[in-house]
Amino acid sequence: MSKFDKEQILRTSGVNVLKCMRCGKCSATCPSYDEMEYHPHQFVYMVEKGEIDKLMNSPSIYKCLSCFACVERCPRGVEPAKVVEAVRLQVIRKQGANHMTPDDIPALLDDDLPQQAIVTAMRKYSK
Amino acid sequence: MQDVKTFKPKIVAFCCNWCSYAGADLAGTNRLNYPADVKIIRVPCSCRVNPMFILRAFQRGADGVILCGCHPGDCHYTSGNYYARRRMTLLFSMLDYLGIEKERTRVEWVSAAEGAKFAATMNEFVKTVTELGENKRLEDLRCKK
Amino acid sequence: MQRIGVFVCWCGSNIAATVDVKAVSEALGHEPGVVFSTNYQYMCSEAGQNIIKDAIKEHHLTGVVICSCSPRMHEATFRKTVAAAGLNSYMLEVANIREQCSWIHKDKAEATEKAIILGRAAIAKVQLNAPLTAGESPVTKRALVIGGGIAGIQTALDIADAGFEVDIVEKQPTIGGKMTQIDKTFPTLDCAACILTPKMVDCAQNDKINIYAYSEVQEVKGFVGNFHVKIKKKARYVDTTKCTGCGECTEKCPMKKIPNEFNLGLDNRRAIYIPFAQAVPKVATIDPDHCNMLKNGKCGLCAKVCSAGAIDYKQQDQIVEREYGAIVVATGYNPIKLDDYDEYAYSLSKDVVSSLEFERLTNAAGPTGGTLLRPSDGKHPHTLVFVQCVGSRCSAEGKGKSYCSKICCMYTAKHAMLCREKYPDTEVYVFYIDVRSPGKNYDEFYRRAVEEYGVHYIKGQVGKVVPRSDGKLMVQASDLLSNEQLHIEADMVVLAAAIEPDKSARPLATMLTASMDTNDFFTEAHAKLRPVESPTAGIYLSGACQGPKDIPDTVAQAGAAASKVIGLLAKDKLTCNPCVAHSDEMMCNGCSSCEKVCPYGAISYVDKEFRMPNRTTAIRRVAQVNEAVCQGCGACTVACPSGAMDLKGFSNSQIMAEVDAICKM
Amino acid sequence: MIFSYYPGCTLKNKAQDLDRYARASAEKLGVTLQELENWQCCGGAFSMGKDEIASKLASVRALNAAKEQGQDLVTLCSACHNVLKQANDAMANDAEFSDHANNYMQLDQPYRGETKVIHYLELLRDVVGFENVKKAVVNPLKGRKIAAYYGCLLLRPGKVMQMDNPENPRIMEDFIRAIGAEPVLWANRNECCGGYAVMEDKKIAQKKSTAVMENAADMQADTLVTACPLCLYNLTKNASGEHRLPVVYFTELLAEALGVKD
Repeated sequence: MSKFDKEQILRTSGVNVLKCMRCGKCSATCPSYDEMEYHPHQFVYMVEKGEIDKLMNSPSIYKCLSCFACVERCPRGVEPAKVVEAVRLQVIRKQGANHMTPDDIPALLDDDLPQQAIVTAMRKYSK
Repeated sequence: MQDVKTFKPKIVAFCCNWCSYAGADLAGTNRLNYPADVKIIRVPCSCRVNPMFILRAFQRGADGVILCGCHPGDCHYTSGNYYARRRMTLLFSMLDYLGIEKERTRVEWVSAAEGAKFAATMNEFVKTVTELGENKRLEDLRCKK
Repeated sequence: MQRIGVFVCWCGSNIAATVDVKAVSEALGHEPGVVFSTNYQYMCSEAGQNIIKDAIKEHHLTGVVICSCSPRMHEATFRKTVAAAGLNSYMLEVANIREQCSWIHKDKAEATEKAIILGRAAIAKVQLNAPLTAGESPVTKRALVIGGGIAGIQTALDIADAGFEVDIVEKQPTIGGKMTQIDKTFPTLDCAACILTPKMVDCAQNDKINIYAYSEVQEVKGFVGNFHVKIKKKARYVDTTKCTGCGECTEKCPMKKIPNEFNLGLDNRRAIYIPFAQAVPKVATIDPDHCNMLKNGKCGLCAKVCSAGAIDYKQQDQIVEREYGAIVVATGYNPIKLDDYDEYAYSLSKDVVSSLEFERLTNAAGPTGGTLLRPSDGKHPHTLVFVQCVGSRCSAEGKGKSYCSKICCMYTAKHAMLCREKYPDTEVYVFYIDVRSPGKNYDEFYRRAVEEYGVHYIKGQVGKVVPRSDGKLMVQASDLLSNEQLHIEADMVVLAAAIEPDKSARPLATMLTASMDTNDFFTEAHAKLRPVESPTAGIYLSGACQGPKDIPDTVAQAGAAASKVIGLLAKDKLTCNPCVAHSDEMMCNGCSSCEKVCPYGAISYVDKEFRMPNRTTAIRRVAQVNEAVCQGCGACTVACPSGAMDLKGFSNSQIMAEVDAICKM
Repeated sequence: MIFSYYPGCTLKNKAQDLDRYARASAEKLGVTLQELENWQCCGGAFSMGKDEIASKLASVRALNAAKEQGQDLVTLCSACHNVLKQANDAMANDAEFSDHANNYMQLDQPYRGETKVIHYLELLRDVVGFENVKKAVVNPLKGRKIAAYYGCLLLRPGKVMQMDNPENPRIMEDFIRAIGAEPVLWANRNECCGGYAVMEDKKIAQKKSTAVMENAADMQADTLVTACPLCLYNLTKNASGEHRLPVVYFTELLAEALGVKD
């Protein structure tokens, strides 16, 4: 199961996790670090080791802001954000695994909330 | 045309001693694969390559000929690669006129430090020539075994 | 018909594992002209060479083909071998079945087939080889060293010590290079100036050494033993023979706000300046970009105060032409620009500095007199964060350098240690990816920083530095071992910027026709066995122009380069490359096509009398090659319309024979 | 000068000011913005999955529409710009994705990333020129100290966006100078505001927006400008703490300086 997941994640993300030199700059720059159980550098390392289940079951996958700071600042061009996204896609692509549904939206609205926030969240959290 | 899968092209690569031949050596040192169809002839400089050599290769049944030299400005003999570039431009346009696909000939600049580029160039060239198939137009049938 | 011997080398398993060497020697043994064929484990070994020598004698061989590693590796070795057996050393061809066959192919049958074809091509070529005799050329017994840093200085001193004349060309107004800017040196912590400035003085006082400071190499012609070089001495607007270096002018010059390069812009200098007190030569230089007199014709104050009358506003650049036998490149390095790494806020805060700037801030001759003060407010910093690998070890497609800059781990340990030693009230953090300290007493040095000086080494990187209006720098970093994101309130951040070759190296390499790697470091002739020679004969490499190096390595390499130069200059004559152009006078029609393409001017024309039919004679103009000047590129051979010009060792018929052999599969 | 223009969903709704002032200013500067017909929402975020096809097609359609018009495409909302630019890059450089998308869309001519996508700021810098913006200013914002907030979407990934140096940008600072104000330099100008995560976890949006706001205020700015409706929302609604600077769209200040703010 895990082996298939790893391959799928590598394919979806297009990331070569072997390029990582374990400097930790992704996690140093991550704005969501404190919110995450597994941090960007761990995503890269755990995918390399094939520990996909732990990542898939972690709320960390919904904490990435897709701000690309880790992608921009990684000296090795590893693009950790793409790994996080690929793990999340692996989860939410499964039937009934949406993290957010349209029914959740009304409760989150306020007068100023831009549409952009809603469509982005739906794109990130559901299929 | 022969089956693309079994067709093994004959490819002659002229490499200058200072940059490209050393680049080919570096590709070897780094164990970077490219097809065995490529056979290298060492020349002191890309400007040593007489257009005659290339015509001779095609006449004798080569399917592709590639000439590698130092990058422009980096020639060991200062300006040899510029001569080579000009001569080959003329030769290739003549070959084009004769109906030889221009993809069968190529000039590439590979430095002594570019083993990876050498291997990548050869892989790509062999692929291109393999897709073109056998060179029949210039081959001298008397040379055929 | 030649009597050819074929020798196939196994190279241990390097060749034999993928090429069936026995099959190769068997197959090549049946080629026309081949009278002997064998294979052996290591042809280059003494036993292997003896096999070749014995076979030459026993079988009366006239030509030898060796199927082995690249001719760039052992052609010279085997040439000596065949010569020792009495054969002309150019009756040898090497088929490259290692680098260009066994190492790149996996399929044994395929590799074996290719090896046989390469062998056949070499046999076809050697059939047409003719004995060649190398000419000789004289050696100019003077060396040129380009770059006057510690590398150039050491090389020049060692060459001069052996009794040869040597010139140093340095583009800055003084020799000394980067080492003059450094405060202390690892791992012994001796003061850089104390060990460098005596060497600078030695250079100045040595009558074998001539220093062209504030000068640049403009043109290089010629070849090993006989280089002809044009050096541009830039106008200093100061007569160096009169200037006493008293410094009166630099006190009085009214242009005060010019960033001082020597202190990396951390303070200012005047338009007329002496870089630092121990400069060699210690003479003033006027910066033409900022001098009012030179720009607008107004001022002239320095001329008024100069009691030696050394100021000369009309001075012009001067071109000096000199002959050299050998050239040493010692162009050194620079830290990279930090513009692309502004997540560390280098452009936003003066208190984020590069390591070299930090070096000036702790140097007694620096802008703060050696007291560590923050550049922004001149206050004493309490918390310092050092960031390693800024721009080093990056992926090749990104913005940084793909190599390790090698010196940063050690100088950072030094900086951190010195901080703690001089200011025990400071907290010092070093963020590292790996601490690389292989070198004599290096790891011990780094451990002392941790164990004795209490420097906090943290495995992780800094991701962002946010300067605050109160002068604090908010450092956000990862601590990988405790799996935490750290937030440190720092007073200074020091970036260990990657180092890169000096920008002058690339155009110089073009002038010297010396090769460089993709990072613009000079390439050595052999990565292991000829580390201080360029593949271009007569060009030697000293110091960081060849790759990142610390001072001990640089000095060692500088000495090695000097010894190679001495070895060359000690010879009276050099053996030339006999593979030079040759014109068949009977075929030459004197058209001058070859002369026009020759980059060396090796071709001239003579009027020669030829016998014609019916006992008449005629005078014809024919090309002649000066074999001592010809470098054997072959440009003329292709330009020649009548086919009169050919290249020895790479003749038209030889190359055609190779083509035929390869195509005949 | 006529450009195709992609406003995006938020500019038709909560961020009408961003759009309105941009159009008025463009007109003043002699640039015509032609809104694409039948544009669809870009989806707010570019799906980083290489095998995600459908979610990127709306962007590709917009890009292709501009190509058919023969015009460069101007964007304004940071998110739309980011998504369109990344989609365009994938169409040009990711052959597998590009083939799939083209197969799916069955266009007359395959689309391979031919359209040039420029942000409104790039329009000002590269087409109009900040010098000419400066000349057109009738009401320079003298004495204002303005902090440019880039956020993450305008600059990253730098390889694709290619608007400016992603770590040391100056395009907005130059813009601020052009309209007569003084730019404030500050480090958090390219740090995230919390973005869409506000939907999932308000705390993080509060934390991140506060850090951004505090840094701008600390560096003595009086106003923050942005090109992103979501940044504006997070900074105005979710930044807490004592410092609460006004956050406005850069086009509003432009219109003000050009004298076209109604």
